[in-house]
Amino acid sequence: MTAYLIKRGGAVVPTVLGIVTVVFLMVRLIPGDPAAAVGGETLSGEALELLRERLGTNGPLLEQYWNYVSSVAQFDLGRSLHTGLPVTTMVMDALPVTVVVGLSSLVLGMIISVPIGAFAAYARSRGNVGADSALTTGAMIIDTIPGFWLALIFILFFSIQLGWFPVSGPIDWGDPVHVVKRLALPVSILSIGQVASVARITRTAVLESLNDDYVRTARALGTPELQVLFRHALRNSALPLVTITGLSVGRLIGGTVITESIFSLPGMGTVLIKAIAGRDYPVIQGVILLFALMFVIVNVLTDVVYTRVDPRVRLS
Amino acid sequence: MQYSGAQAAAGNPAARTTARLPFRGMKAFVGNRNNLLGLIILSPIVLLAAVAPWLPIPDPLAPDIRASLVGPSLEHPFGTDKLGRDIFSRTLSGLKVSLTVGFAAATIALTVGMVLGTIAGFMGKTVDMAVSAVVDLFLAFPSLLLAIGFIAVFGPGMWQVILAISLSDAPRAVRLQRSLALSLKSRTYIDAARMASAPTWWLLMKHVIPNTIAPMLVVASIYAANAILAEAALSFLGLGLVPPEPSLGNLVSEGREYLREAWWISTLPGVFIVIVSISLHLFSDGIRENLDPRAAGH
Amino acid sequence: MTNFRRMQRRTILKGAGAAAVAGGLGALSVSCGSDDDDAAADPTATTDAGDGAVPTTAVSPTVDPNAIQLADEQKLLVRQYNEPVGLDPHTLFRIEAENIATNVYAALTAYDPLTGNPIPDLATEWEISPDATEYTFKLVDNATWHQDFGPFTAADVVYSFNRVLDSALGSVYAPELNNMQSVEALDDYTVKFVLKSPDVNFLYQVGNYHQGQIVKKEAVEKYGADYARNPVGLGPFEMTEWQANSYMVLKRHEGYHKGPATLEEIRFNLIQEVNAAEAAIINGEVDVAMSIGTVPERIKRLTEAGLDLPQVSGASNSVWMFNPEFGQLSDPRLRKAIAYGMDIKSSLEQFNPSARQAFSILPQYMEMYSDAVTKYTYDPQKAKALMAEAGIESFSYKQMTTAAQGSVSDDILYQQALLKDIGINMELDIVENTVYNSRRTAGDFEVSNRLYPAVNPDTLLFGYLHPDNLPPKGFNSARYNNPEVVSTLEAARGELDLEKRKELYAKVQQIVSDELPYLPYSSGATIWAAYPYVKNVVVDKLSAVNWYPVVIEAHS
Amino acid sequence: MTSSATLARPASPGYGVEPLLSVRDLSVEFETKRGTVKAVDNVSFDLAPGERLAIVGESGSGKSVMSMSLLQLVTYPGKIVSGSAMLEGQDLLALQGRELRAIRGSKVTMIFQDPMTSLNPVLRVIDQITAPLKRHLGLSQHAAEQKALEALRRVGIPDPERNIRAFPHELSGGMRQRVLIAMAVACEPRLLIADEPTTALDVTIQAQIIELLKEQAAALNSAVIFVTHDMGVVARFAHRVGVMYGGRLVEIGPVEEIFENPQHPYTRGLLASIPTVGGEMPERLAQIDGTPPDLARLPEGCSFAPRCDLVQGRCRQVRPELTRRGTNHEAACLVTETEPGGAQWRQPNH
Repeated sequence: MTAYLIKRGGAVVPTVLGIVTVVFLMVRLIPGDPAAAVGGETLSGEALELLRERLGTNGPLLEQYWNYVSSVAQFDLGRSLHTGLPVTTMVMDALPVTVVVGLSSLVLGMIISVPIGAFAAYARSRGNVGADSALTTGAMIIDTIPGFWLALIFILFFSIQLGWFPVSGPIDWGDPVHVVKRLALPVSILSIGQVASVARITRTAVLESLNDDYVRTARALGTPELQVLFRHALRNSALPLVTITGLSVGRLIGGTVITESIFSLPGMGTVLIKAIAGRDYPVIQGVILLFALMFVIVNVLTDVVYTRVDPRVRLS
Repeated sequence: MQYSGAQAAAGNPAARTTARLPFRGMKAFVGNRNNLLGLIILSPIVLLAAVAPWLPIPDPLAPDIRASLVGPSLEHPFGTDKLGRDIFSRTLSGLKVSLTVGFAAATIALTVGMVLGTIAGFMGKTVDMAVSAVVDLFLAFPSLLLAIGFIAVFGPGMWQVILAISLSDAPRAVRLQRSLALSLKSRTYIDAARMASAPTWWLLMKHVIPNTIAPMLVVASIYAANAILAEAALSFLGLGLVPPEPSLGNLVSEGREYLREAWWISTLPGVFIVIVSISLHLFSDGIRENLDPRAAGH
Repeated sequence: MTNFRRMQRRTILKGAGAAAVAGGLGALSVSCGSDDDDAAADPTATTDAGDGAVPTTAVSPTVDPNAIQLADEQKLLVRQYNEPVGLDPHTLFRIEAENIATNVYAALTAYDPLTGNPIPDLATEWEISPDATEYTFKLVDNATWHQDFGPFTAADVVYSFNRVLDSALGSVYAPELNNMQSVEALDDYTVKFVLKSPDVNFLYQVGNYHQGQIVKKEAVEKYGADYARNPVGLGPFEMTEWQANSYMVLKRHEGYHKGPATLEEIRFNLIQEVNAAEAAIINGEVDVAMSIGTVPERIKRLTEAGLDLPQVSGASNSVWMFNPEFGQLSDPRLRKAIAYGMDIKSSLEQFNPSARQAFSILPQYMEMYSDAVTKYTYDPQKAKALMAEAGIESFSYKQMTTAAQGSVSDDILYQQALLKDIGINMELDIVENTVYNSRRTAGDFEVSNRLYPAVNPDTLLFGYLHPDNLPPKGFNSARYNNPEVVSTLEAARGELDLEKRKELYAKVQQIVSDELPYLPYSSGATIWAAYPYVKNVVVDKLSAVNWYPVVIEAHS
Repeated sequence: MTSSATLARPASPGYGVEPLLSVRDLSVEFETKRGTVKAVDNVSFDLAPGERLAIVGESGSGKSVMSMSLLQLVTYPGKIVSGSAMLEGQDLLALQGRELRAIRGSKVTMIFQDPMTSLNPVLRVIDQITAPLKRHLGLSQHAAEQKALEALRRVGIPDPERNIRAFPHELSGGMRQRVLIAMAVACEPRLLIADEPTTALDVTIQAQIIELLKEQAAALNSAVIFVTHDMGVVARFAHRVGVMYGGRLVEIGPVEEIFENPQHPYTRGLLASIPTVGGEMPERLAQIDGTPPDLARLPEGCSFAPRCDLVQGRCRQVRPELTRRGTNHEAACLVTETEPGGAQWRQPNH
């Protein structure tokens, strides 16, 4: 296992380097002089030079690149142009919120959508096309409702009308009840966003598994249908599910950006949107870099989990 | 179903092989309920959006502060916003923008995918490796993030949004087209044609493109649906289209201030987002089912 | 106003002193002063500064904390609408930062929240030379710095003012002090300013705002680059915690020279989006919401939810700034065409009923305000005629504006549509607050707008119109440079006779309204929302709240 | 008839005994896009305790569907439309829910065609084999494990303590089929249904598995329904054989009777296609001309008529029913019914 992890980790190095390169190039792609774009066309002289230095766009390109890569390697992402805070501090402060919200919605999304997909497949395998269509169409409609609109409705109803959930304020990690209440709505919105894709994949995979011979064997041995569905068919659908989970994380990262800003959550999405609006490029670069690295890590984890859920996949 | 009569009847191996061949020409697009339903819903919407400027409806940008926040009525079927602008004409106008964004982004992704994917699949080693490396690199970024990053560099606006969205879809399209091209490459009829010393372009035009267009369209219509949602999300974040140009996303976003007094401002355009994406999904599902009957559940 | 008349009599103003204010009546403390009655005794006279029709939503009346039952826990949760970039008073920008800074820092004078007039603070009394070129201040002897930085002395004042003028700091507020020749400490508790030319408004310059706020040398040096996030002041509250993008905590300063505040702690939660802020306060997640906008529907909803709406009306005017460096806008006829092409009055009635159209750079409440100016009201024919005169049928320009998460204000969109009708194509150049601010400072825009909260007429007129204040150093973003205006302004600043001074200011306002480098747009309200149990929330002329007198009444 | 086939023929438990299983008028239909397919059409037969019945027929003859329908394992779009299957007073086809599951895997068990896919790949052998034991016999995990080990040992799994912890993919095909048999017999069923359990295995293993099944069934006195298309296996294993064609049972009788005196032209064709030296059976019986019938478009009259060399005019109009041809021997053929003396067309074979 350790050897595998080292090997799989090694394969990530070029990807990570590629990501760092793309993020480095971002600022250089800004039409015209990036420093002028940030500081205004009329900025000149010393101030402009200072800004170039803070953006890292002074000196020859290769030297800029080398400086960038070596600082990233030392976890130095520069300082915010606005607050002067180290970008590393800013993203690390915001990271826990994003990770907790992301992971919880991933889990909740699975809890909601896997059974939907499994039951839809089961209904279909039993010839109950109506129930299958109802479930899949329902999931599809939910999928196409813009999440931010739903978020507004949720706030209106659950927070303002019923007063159940707070929509603002920092997260007090020491108080679990508060954390749950504070995160309930954003997490729900994000999980709803995954329902359709996960349910659809689950449905296809389970439908296929339900046709497999071992399902018949299980039935022939008197296995109750719920067990047939969940213990046998669903477990064998784990591979596509793990894949979709990996992909869901990509979607989730996009979703957190919007959701965090609606619910005033101090996560990485909020940091990113503020930074984009303020053309705070070191921060933009830092957040995008961190998000991309998280995604890479998730993909590696996905591969590792593969070997866990399906004994046929060998570690190699 | 393992024991269905159809399966039993398909016992002969020849029939099985034909079934597995990628679909032939237009067959994939017809004769499927979902497919048809998608088109039936989508066509009038597209038509309506296209002819909107000639319809006898108010100018979507013209304010009329005497008719501020008027609910749906005969005169204003979708009501008006705070400025008294007609939400129905704004929705149609927004539809046009959203559909343009959706289709343009999907077309770009599709074209890039077809071209680079085919090249990577057919040209072999070095080119393939180079293309795949770039594709993998872009796939390492979560898609909306890539779009947001693009906007962060090039600023908001229509073409930026289109390019930003296609930037995140194109790598996926390239990867799919590459694998389709690879599987076709190994197919016998290609070999046969090659032996008859057919030129490469002829191979591509005659066999590769016609045989990959349908599966690519399956994903392209999903891209279009996603692009419409992505545009809405970007606009909501203030990274999308510049007002007063209405896109469906802008409309939903603008209405939130008055959600309680005037639900129609953001809800009705929102319903259109849902309808358009569902019809695109249905269209995509239809083609897919025609390509792979198993996916239909039988 | 009576300020200058008092000075002419060489009045030595006796400050209210710590004892008088210890009760927490900061807002009214000044009325306890010796001869200051006419300034603050009649608060309504100045709140109702507009043309009489400004809505008068109940402002929290000033409450004596001894007369009510106080809540056991004096901790307040406040919605902060944007994160301050930093809290170095000499470089900070924007109301969200100023709101905090005025409570963390103190200055020689403070501004009366209701009139905007300077009142004693760190300076207990002052003496002004007859020609108004020398100001000598007596300082309090019991003020101590936050965080064990020791007692406050005259050396701190000297350091602080020299710091603002230090070009290495690059403070945009340095021009405010460009008439200052020197500052010296006569002893530990006396400080003397010498001015280059007479200035009757200098008391404003040393007030609790930007360049007037006193910083501590040792603290500035200790924190270096991080000072902006570790402010050390003499104000009633000190910053104890600042979580980026999330919240800030102010705790009361036990060593405050007027005695510690009643409020123990103020926690500012960052809620940028105004809809979320509305939800948060209605939901009871915060006690007070800073600046909840002026959308009438929201105001109505908040009122229905039983909230108080402390507000200040007409305290400052928003002006449109035309940048003559961009093509057609150098032609005053086209600037006027824009001005006549917009229906500001109806637009405000519809979208921002708490505001009125403004006709001068100076807000109406100021004594130096003049009504004798060219008034631009909706007249599309005149606009067309002006364009024809300039030989132009239609033209485009870029209006730089901010957007609350993608939505531009209805008001702008309405004017855009009206202008389009007469052939003026307003392209929106939407940017975020921070960018907006920096591009405005840099002068990188065609047309933009500014709302400049200030209580000193000179701050506004010099800031907007004096060539010393050209961007990026100052606020003269229209790059206006009219020698006649400059000499008139400088003469006015030194004019000891009130009536003559008024005339000079009126002349400036008239010239400017005619040449239109800036179009006075609206005079609006800044509206906060607060639960009724939060007493003494008074939004001052700078749109800030002094938290010192605020108390929380016991409530269920 | 080849000697190898006849030599291995086991003795039947005999007649007159109360049947263990009594199937009557069993019909199964599939709804397809092309219409209703009658996969099993009015099948009836009896099975004595301990008796081994082989069901033979081509692919698509309905033999697998028939065997699976006994445990109601035919799933959508297949549906049992009529019939009963009485087993010790219970109608297997009428059972539902808990009752049905109580029968499945205990009284009646089933072994399937492909051992490679019939075990759940993501569960260890132990979990799959102990589950029915715990369920049906109410054993604790430990007791179930002991019993499972015993069953594995009985079916000849080497080192059962180690192999029981294996995942299916870690075992060979033969081993997996042994595991499946162990699972099937662990609860000592009264009836064991084996659906072509050896088809997927290679020849040497096939023989072992057949022997093993026979052994186990004999030891438990379980009756067996053995679905196969391999007449060689039939000869070695079964007491009685039923021949299915086009969803119908066209002939049924003791193995020796059928082999010596087949009464249906189709049976005759099947027997003719047995290689003279025992060996592998091709999947498709190419020796019978024509293709299997389209079950959705069955001809009126005898469904074998289009391929039959004895076909007569009435065969295309009247559907033949099973009629008695000898002791416990029935066949459904209009031609041989009226012309008993099938020996005459056995002639060309010799």
